Amino acid sequence: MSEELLAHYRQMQLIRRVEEEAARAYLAGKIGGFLHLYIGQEAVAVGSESAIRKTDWMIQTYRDHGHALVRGTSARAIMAELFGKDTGVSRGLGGSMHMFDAEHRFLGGHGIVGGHIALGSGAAFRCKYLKTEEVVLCFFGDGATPIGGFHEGLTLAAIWKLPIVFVCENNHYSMGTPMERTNPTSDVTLKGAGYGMATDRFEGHDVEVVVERMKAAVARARRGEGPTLVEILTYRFRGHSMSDPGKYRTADEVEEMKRTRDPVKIARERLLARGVAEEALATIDAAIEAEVADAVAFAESAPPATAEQMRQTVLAPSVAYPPRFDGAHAPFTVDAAPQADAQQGGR
Amino acid sequence: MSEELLAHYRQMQLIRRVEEEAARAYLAGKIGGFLHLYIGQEAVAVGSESAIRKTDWMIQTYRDHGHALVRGTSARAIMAELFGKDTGVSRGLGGSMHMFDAEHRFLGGHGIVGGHIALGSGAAFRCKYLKTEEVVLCFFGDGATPIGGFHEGLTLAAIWKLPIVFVCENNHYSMGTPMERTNPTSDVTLKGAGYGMATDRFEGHDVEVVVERMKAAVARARRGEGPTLVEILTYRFRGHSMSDPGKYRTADEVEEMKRTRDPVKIARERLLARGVAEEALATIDAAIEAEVADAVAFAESAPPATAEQMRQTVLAPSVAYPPRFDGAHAPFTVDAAPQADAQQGGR
Amino acid sequence: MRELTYRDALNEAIAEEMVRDPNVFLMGEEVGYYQGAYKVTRGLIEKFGPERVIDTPIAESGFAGVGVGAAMTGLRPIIEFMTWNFSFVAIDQIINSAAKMLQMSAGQFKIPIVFRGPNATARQVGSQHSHSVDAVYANFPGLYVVYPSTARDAKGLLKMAIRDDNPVVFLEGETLYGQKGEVPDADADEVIEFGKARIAREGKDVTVVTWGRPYVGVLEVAHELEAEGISCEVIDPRTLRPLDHGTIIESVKKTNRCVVVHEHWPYGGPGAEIVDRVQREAFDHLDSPVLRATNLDVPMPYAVGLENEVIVSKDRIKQTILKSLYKS
Amino acid sequence: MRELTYRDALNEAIAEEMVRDPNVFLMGEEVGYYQGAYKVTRGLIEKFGPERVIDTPIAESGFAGVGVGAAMTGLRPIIEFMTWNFSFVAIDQIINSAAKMLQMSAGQFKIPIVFRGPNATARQVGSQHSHSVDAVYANFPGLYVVYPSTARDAKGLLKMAIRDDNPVVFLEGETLYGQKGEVPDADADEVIEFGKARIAREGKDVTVVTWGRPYVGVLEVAHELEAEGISCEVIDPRTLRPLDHGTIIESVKKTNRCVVVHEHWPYGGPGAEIVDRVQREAFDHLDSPVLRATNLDVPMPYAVGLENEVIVSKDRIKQTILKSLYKS
Ligand SMILES: Cc1ncc(C[n+]2csc(CCOP(=O)(O)OP(=O)(O)O)c2C)c(N)n1
Ligand SMILES: Cc1ncc(C[n+]2csc(CCOP(=O)(O)OP(=O)(O)O)c2C)c(N)n1
Ligand SMILES: [Mg+2]
Ligand SMILES: [Mg+2]
Repeated sequence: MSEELLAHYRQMQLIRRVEEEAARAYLAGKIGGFLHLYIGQEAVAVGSESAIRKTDWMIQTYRDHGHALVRGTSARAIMAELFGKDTGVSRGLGGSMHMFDAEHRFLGGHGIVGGHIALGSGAAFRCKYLKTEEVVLCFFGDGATPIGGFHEGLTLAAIWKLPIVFVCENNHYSMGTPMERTNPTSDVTLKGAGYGMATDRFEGHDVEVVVERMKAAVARARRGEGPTLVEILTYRFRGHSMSDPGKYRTADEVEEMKRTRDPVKIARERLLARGVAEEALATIDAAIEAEVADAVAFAESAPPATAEQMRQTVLAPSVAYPPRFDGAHAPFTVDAAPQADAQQGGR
Repeated sequence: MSEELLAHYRQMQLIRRVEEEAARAYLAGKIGGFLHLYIGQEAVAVGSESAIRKTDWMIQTYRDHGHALVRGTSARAIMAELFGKDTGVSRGLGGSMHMFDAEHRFLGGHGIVGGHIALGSGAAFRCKYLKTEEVVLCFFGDGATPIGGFHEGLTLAAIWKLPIVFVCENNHYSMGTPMERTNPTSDVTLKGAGYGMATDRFEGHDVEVVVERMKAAVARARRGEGPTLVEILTYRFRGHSMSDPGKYRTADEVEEMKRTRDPVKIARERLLARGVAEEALATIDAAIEAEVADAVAFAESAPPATAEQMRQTVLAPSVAYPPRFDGAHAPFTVDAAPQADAQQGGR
Repeated sequence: MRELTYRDALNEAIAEEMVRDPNVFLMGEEVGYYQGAYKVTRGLIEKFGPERVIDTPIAESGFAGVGVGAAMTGLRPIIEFMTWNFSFVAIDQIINSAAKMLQMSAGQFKIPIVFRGPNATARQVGSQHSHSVDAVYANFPGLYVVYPSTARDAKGLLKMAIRDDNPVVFLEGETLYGQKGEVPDADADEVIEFGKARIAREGKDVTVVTWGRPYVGVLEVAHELEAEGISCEVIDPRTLRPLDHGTIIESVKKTNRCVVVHEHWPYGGPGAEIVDRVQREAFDHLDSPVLRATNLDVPMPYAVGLENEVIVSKDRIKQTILKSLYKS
Repeated sequence: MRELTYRDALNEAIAEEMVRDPNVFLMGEEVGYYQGAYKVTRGLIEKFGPERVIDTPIAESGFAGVGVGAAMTGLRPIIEFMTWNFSFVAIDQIINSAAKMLQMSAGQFKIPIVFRGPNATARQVGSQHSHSVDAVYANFPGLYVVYPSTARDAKGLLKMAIRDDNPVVFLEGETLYGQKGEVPDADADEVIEFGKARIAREGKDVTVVTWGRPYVGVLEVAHELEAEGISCEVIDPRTLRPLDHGTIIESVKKTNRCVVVHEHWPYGGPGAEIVDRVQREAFDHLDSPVLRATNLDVPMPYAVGLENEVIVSKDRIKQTILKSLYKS
């Protein structure tokens, strides 16, 4: 029991430290664009991963560093991605919002709110079509529930009884707007009845709770009984992204949440209570520090993302008509000339 | 009581006869495109109209002849529209799917499933914004409930407590697909809980039932208590549109529905049972025949839709830069030359 | 060779590819039990069963997204839009999910998916149902945009689309479904490569580039003009992205004149793009400006008389060709 | 005249029009209490209250549709998309509801609505968040498409958009928000008509047409080229639909050369449309083909170095101008 919790503690702490360093690098101008931190919500990703198999699938929004890490992406590959490097998990083409890791069955990293929900259903459709036993976990925020993509993604999964768990990480805010101004009810799972879908709803600061409750939903999906809509109450300790001044909530509120609902702290205290030695935790923390420092150093010194990779991924090569990149329309090469391998009529 | 039912009978019969003649004209090649008949569902539109005021608003899908008629559009204007004539309610520009009647507060006639639902919420937003006492009735089919537009339209109306009644005319089929294959539950009103919305659900073949139940929902909206989701079970006796061979349901099923759930027949029999004389009904029927015959004759002889009207309604004239119509790009006139009235900087 | 309708050619392409590869499946509204709103998918549910021919609710964004998710994880979906008009509620999935995925993921997730359905005016179905979407989709890198004009191309290009590893926007002319044309036998397994224009008719006085329904009208006009001593070279690009301007430009270098004809509003799109490339690459060869014959720039009206005025007509095509020859 | 940022100029336009007409209201994500994701709407909720400055859930299609319904019934909504990237989930409401309504209803229902928000690359926000949507929307009749490049135009055109009775797609350059420029005093109430291009700089050797962020770069390049003895006439169309090609063509008749510069993929769109019209109307005046400098034809990558390669650069602008002058 402590063994598992130790592992979870390790993962949560790793997510947190990777992101703290990412924030620092962002402020130093080494990371650009948007950076949405997961700090405060770590128990959700860690507990959920623990409830599934490596052969299962995960898909997430732009707040995706934690999910990539629990799936198995290295801290190096994540940090290098944030730095826009060729050794990043998306080779510097995706950035913070678009971490993808096929090897670890992590389906990304998506930027359009609600847009990836049907993609999750599609991955689950494939699991059913191929009669695998795999399931899909599809995560999204409380802010995504009003959008059509949520409704359609859930409706199709429900009709077709797809093996998927929809996890609403309700951190109470979508950017600066509290849940009560953007949702007709404060309880997302009330929507379950309309989809004829099983539901569950619980606080997700305690990673052990997340594991147990998620296991039930995953088992339901694996048994072929269709999707579950799970609402996990959580909280983000940082702003929506690095540019958010956070004026929509009080410092007191945030402090109170940090004091009472910090998943890393909760896990740490429980481990100590269960008799794990301070030193054991210190050893873990030190290892994480080393791992994070290594990731930053790796990212700093890695080669930048390449134009070649960029060009090669506009279209998949199997049918390789080199696309046009001549923004200046000069020099102008005829783009329709097929390459040799395309002569065979496409694979 | 009989008085009101007589009026309803008259309206239902008028809708039916107008559409029967339209179907005939369609087969004779005088009407083109899509023609979606409302035959079998007449009690819904007639009963709903009876539950609101003339100053209230209505918006509907492409299956819109009945709704336009109950709002006050003349049979002539509808038939002329179907014939593509300048005297049609949309001057021949809209056609069957796009009947619009501003004078009678009929907001159309829309072709994209789910697309008009948020428009209905928008009209209700306006009623609230201007602090009028008006309400909006927004109709759609059972096939529309899975689409995002439904979800977003209802969500916004619920959050803002808008004065609107959402009426799902559940005729059990969307084109050739029965409800159970396109909806996760057979009861649409189960979705109400997820929107924190009042609901009602009933069979709508008896126009008197429709009136009573709709009045309750309308009163709720008018009192400022927000929207209601009403599901009315009904049935269309004809195909989805004129080109539908209707193989997805048995002739027996349709015959049985016609026998037991024909709103015109039900009203007629009730009137007779209440002591209304056969002759009184015959007189009404004859008047309707005359009205319909007149409408067809009017439509036949009316002048065709005009290119001038078409051009003038690409953009509203207040800021009248004549748009380009030069499909052949010749003769080529500079389209940016503002007309005199635009010189004032826009009204 | 046999004669087949454009519709049946498409049907054959889907059936053959579904036999060839069990990961190919078909999804859309009324594609199964109803046999397809336009009967392109007739008989397929009987052949392949409801696991592979899947009727959906009206939720274009949802099932387009399901297709993308299935494609990410190894299947090869064919997503039918009942008409392309309804793709506007799903366009975000096509543009932001399908077209971007390969790039965002640095090549890790290919999206072998075909979005297909009838495009352009069906006749008298009004302004919301009469779109030609080629100008919209051709704008986006990461997609192929294919628009066959003949039965043979319909079949060969659709087979290519299904085999290709990239998202393909496959536009079928709604008023072309009933057109007949020669199509090679099934065992010929003809697959037509993307990015190769077809010279539909050789000529020497003017190059006319066209696709979709107007292709039929252009060939008729070319025939009529022949009697008047004017020889038109007619080129069908077949794929609008990528655009085989090379073939067009070679032709213009010979004819020295060019007219582009499309059933679409005039502003921008592949029509203007072709003009751009021709004037740039064949500048010194042009004896007159490149002209276009298009639909009028108005939402489509319902009335048949007005619709006939709006849609690019044979007369408009002819006048534009004559103008390019300074003969009108 | 005062100096204002483009952002504040937009803010003033909204505030002034909301004072002027109580039927004008503003709706969008984070426009109220949060003061706008890009702070364009700063202070407005304090001035006009939450009844007129309305925060919405993330439901672009829903609130765009609410706007259209409100406009049908007499209000004058300003709908903010947090960025235009998110308009793809709402595009059906813009195209099929807003742009078609007047025509479908034969003029009975006007749609006085402004859809506005930041457009084009924000820098390093990746492929799903870096769209320039001008090519998509300019394609559709029934819309105005407006794209101011300066603070003054931003204010005057937005006031026009709010007063106009038609749906307006109002594109704001995301990287222009901080640009300063002279703006007339509030009591001048300057309203800039649609469909009038502005000659930003007079010149005689080549006409450069540009809008949005590249406008800044083009003026810098023009300045640099002046030192090399090359005189550029720079024209900003300001509205892309309708397009004031008359002003452009007059200029080309004088300079005999034309380059179009836009921060957008090369295929189609207003860029190609301008080329089409120029080569058609000024054919006999052109000494070289009309050229374009654009973004590269790839989804936008995240890494800053690659992004700089993709976005149309000053160097690319300069080289293209020189090429048009046969000087490279
Ligand atoms: C369709 C769409 N609209 C708007 C945005 C801008 N946006 C990005 S994140 C966000 C808030 C999302 O909140 P929530 O779903 O609760 O997730 P959280 O950020 O709290 O994890 C918004 C409005 C977007 N990305 N996509
Ligand atoms: C977004 C969209 N997708 C598809 C269609 C084609 N279509 C028109 S009506 C219809 C069926 C609608 O069924 P339902 O909502 O039950 O209404 P009913 O026809 O039964 O009145 C379909 C699929 C459409 N108009 N819009
Ligand atoms: Mg949230
Ligand atoms: Mg129905």
